[in-house]
Amino acid sequence: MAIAILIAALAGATVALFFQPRWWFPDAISAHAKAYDAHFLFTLCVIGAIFVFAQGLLTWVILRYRDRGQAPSAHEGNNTLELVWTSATAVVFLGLAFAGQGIWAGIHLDAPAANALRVEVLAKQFAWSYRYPGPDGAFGRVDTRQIDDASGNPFGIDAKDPAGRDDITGAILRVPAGRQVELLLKSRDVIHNFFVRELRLKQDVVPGITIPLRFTADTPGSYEVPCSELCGLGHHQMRSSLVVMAPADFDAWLQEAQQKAAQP
Amino acid sequence: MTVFSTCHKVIGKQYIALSLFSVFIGIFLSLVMRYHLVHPDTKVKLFQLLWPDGAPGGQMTPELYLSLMTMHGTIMVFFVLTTTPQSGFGNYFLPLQIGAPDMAFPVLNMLSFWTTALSLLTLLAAFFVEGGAPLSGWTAYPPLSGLGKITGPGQGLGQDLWILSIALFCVASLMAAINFIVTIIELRAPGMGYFDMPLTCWGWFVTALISLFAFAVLLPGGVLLLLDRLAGTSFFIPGGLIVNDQVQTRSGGSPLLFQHLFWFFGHPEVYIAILPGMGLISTVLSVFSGKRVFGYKAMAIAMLAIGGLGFVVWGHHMFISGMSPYSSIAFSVLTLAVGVPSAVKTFNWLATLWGGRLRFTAAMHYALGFVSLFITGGITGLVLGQPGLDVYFHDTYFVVAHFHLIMGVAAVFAIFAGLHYWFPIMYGRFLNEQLGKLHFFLTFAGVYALFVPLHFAGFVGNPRRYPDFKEYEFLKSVMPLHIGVTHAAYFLAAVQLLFLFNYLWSKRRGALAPANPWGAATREWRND
Amino acid sequence: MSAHRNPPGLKTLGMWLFVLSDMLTFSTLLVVYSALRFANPAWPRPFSLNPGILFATIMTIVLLASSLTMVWAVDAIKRDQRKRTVQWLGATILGGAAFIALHLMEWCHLLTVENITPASNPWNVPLFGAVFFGVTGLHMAHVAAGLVYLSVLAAGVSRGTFCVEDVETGGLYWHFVDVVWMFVFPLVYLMAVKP
Amino acid sequence: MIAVWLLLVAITLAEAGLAWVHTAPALMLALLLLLSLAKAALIAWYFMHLKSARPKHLPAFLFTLFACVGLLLAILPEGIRAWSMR
Repeated sequence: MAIAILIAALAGATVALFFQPRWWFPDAISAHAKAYDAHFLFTLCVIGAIFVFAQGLLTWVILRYRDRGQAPSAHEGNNTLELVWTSATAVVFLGLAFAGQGIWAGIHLDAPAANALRVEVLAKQFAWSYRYPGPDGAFGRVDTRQIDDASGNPFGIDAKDPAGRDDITGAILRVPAGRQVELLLKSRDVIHNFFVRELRLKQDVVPGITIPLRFTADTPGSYEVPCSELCGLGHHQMRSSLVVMAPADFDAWLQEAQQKAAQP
Repeated sequence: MTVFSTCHKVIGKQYIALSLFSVFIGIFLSLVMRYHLVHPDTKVKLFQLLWPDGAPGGQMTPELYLSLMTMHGTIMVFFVLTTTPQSGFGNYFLPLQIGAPDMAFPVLNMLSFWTTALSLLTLLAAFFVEGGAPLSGWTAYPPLSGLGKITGPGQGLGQDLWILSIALFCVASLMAAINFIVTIIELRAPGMGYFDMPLTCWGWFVTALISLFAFAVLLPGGVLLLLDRLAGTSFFIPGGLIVNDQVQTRSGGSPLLFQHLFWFFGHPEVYIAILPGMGLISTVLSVFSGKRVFGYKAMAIAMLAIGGLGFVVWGHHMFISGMSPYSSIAFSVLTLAVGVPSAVKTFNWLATLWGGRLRFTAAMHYALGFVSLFITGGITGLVLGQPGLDVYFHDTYFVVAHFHLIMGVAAVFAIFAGLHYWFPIMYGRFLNEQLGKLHFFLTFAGVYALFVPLHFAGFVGNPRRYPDFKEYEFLKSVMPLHIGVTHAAYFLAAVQLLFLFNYLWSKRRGALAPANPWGAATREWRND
Repeated sequence: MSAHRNPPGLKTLGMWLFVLSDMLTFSTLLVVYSALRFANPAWPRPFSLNPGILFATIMTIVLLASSLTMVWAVDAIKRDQRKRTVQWLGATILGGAAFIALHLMEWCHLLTVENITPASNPWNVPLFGAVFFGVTGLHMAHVAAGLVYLSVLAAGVSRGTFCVEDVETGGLYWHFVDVVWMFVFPLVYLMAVKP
Repeated sequence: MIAVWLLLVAITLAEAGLAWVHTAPALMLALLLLLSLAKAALIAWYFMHLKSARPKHLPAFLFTLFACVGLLLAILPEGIRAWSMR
């Protein structure tokens, strides 16, 4: 029957599309991202098998039992069968749920590394700013009244606080490869979202609270950061960059930036 | 036929007419959006004509795109997917199927329809006020939706009207839910037990129960958001905000609180859209395979289980929201658990077909299409239900593809199946079968062509709710996908005109139907 | 209305369902209140015993009294004493009106004398006023709707068009409004008494 | 009925009395919730006639209501968390 052929063809085409290499994840640049890809592939195999099995069965049933004048069977239930497929799906689905917890716990529940580089991230309509604590390792106090985007103080770093004098701010997130980074995500107005595809990380930035996000990137390069939570009419232009640098390059950049910050 | 009729059949048809009107607006909005996505710089006279402020000189602004998206979502979710399967079919056929003379409260029934109509008018009015329709999406997360005009055009009066419309819809749905529940509990024909009801009635029953409790939470959520906007309160607005360079004086509120309230409603809402369809599909598959529904009791219990579990999984919409990571783990396990009764239903549908004699009427085509789409759309839920995997796909086109397939298109296929199946009762005539099948084949292929590729845009990481993709290097690669998808959308929309023609033509000219043309066993086909 | 006659108990069940759903609505508000109070540990506790708490206690007793008269109205209609029913309904309406009057007096006092508004207050925890006026306002709206409802009932009973079940259903609504206040009074007022 | 009403008034006065003697907030909240539930139960049982006539499936509906409220309470820790994440 035409419908069986159509279902089989569309299901087949759907499966075939998953073998094209063009539209897929970008290369992973962290251990977490690699673990993510591995678990995703595992999940994909499971759901692919279920998909093929279920669509195949549907196609087969349509073909096998099309009207050829046969008398329909009278069976209308089978408790054993119900029990079998209920428990089987429960085992598979809940198994997936538990198997998937590892990658989640890895980014959210593990304690931060002692030498983690802490960077404050400030989102506003429609731009990102980053702040490094400087040589003293402490972020300066902020005062909302001193916020001034035009003069390069989007955070509102309090001029009177000595801890803030050496703070480095910028519009690009630069991090060293191989060292853990802890971002402290803050928003000044509405909800935004910090998303780095290559890290397989995405986190809403919610005004009123500070949300930590940790990662260790291992491949130097420049990666795009698109805002991924609707934040208003400039949402699609709220773009930033993550630049992962070789540790030596990063240190050199940091030194230069610190010198620049130290000058009045 | 009076306008303010209290007859359940008239009200059912009124709901269906309202949905039909809404669905074509919704489709039109989506076409405009799809066009803009692939031709972001093209000026279109029609846009200027329709939205002089949003598209000056025909060049669509980002805020217009976002407001179209908001209205598309709201119209489709509330006035199509919630309205036809439950209120439309339910009002018409529930009393017939359980042998009741009418719904329990006919006047209340009339009131809930007209409140729904008022709600739709209020929503559409948002297009015509200063600043236009709201741009914060159908989820309307504060602070974007809570601070007024300052967060963007459309966030002024437009957003107020949107909230008002949703509040009215809540009231209408609560009235309808009470009516359905009382009718089913009290007005079943003598001797008909709960487990003697057709599965369609189970679908409507569970849906009404969900509505009774889910809308009761959305309503205060909406009211508080409105207070934040109009009375200067700060339930959902934290302190120290600087919006558009202006310091805000509010403090103390929590944006996550709104998300909890919204999704406490929002997730059950998904089941409000799909459960009546599930019941209907069970009936259609059974009738046209010449067999009883396989595992009737398991099917009814699975619906109750889906309804119950539906209330404990709302957090999977908030995996990336900043909610406690421990909550995410709990919500994830519960979310995959809700897949179990859904899978059970699929197996039971297949077992219903097994050993039958399948008659391929148009309604049967849609029902089989529903099962196929339910599998395709549902299976990706196993990815999105895991917080670890969800982080990549959240708010990308992968999610768009997922919910359009399962909640949108599958539910719409159930509506098509229902219309073809019940048309003889509603109008005494058949919807044209050949035209129906043709419409099915084209729609089915079109739906796969439209939504399957969108998953791959998700793989690339393409965020949703972007008016154009020009800003990003990595989005250049998805443009060919989007061009294909947009053409599929044109095709799909054009094909729907076939259905509209079939519907309007068959109402007057269709082949006359005998008393019980499909050989169904349920009460609505009896002539007594 | 259609010609058929529905079995008894339909309206009662319908009203019960409304009551349960509306209880969830109020519960949601109180949960929001609790969550916000957790998030703002410096929550003000401004109500003095006299007049604040004393006034609210009197309001509570007035509302309870109107519930009692409502019970008697239902008793009267059950015994088919229509005139008596209308009288007790009238008393209930009076009680409800008194409650609203007292409540509005209190609101005016808070707004003008104590400077507590939905958006601000002297302790700089604006949510205090938001929660107070939000919760009590929604409750007051229910009382006001109840007054209209009971007036329609009273008119219907005196014309003889409404039967026992209609009055019972109205009673359910009225008592429900009372039940809600039984939670609003302790949580909004007593938990905010001056320490 | 008057007896029930007097009991309700007495409980109300007892609640107000808790404020009078300045009970510790946590204890006071627990006591108030308990007393309020008692008052609600009294009103439902006697005034709303649950004692004599029970609508169909009321226990199931009540259970659903309490379950929903219980679920909503799961939001509360979020309030505490929001405070600590400033």
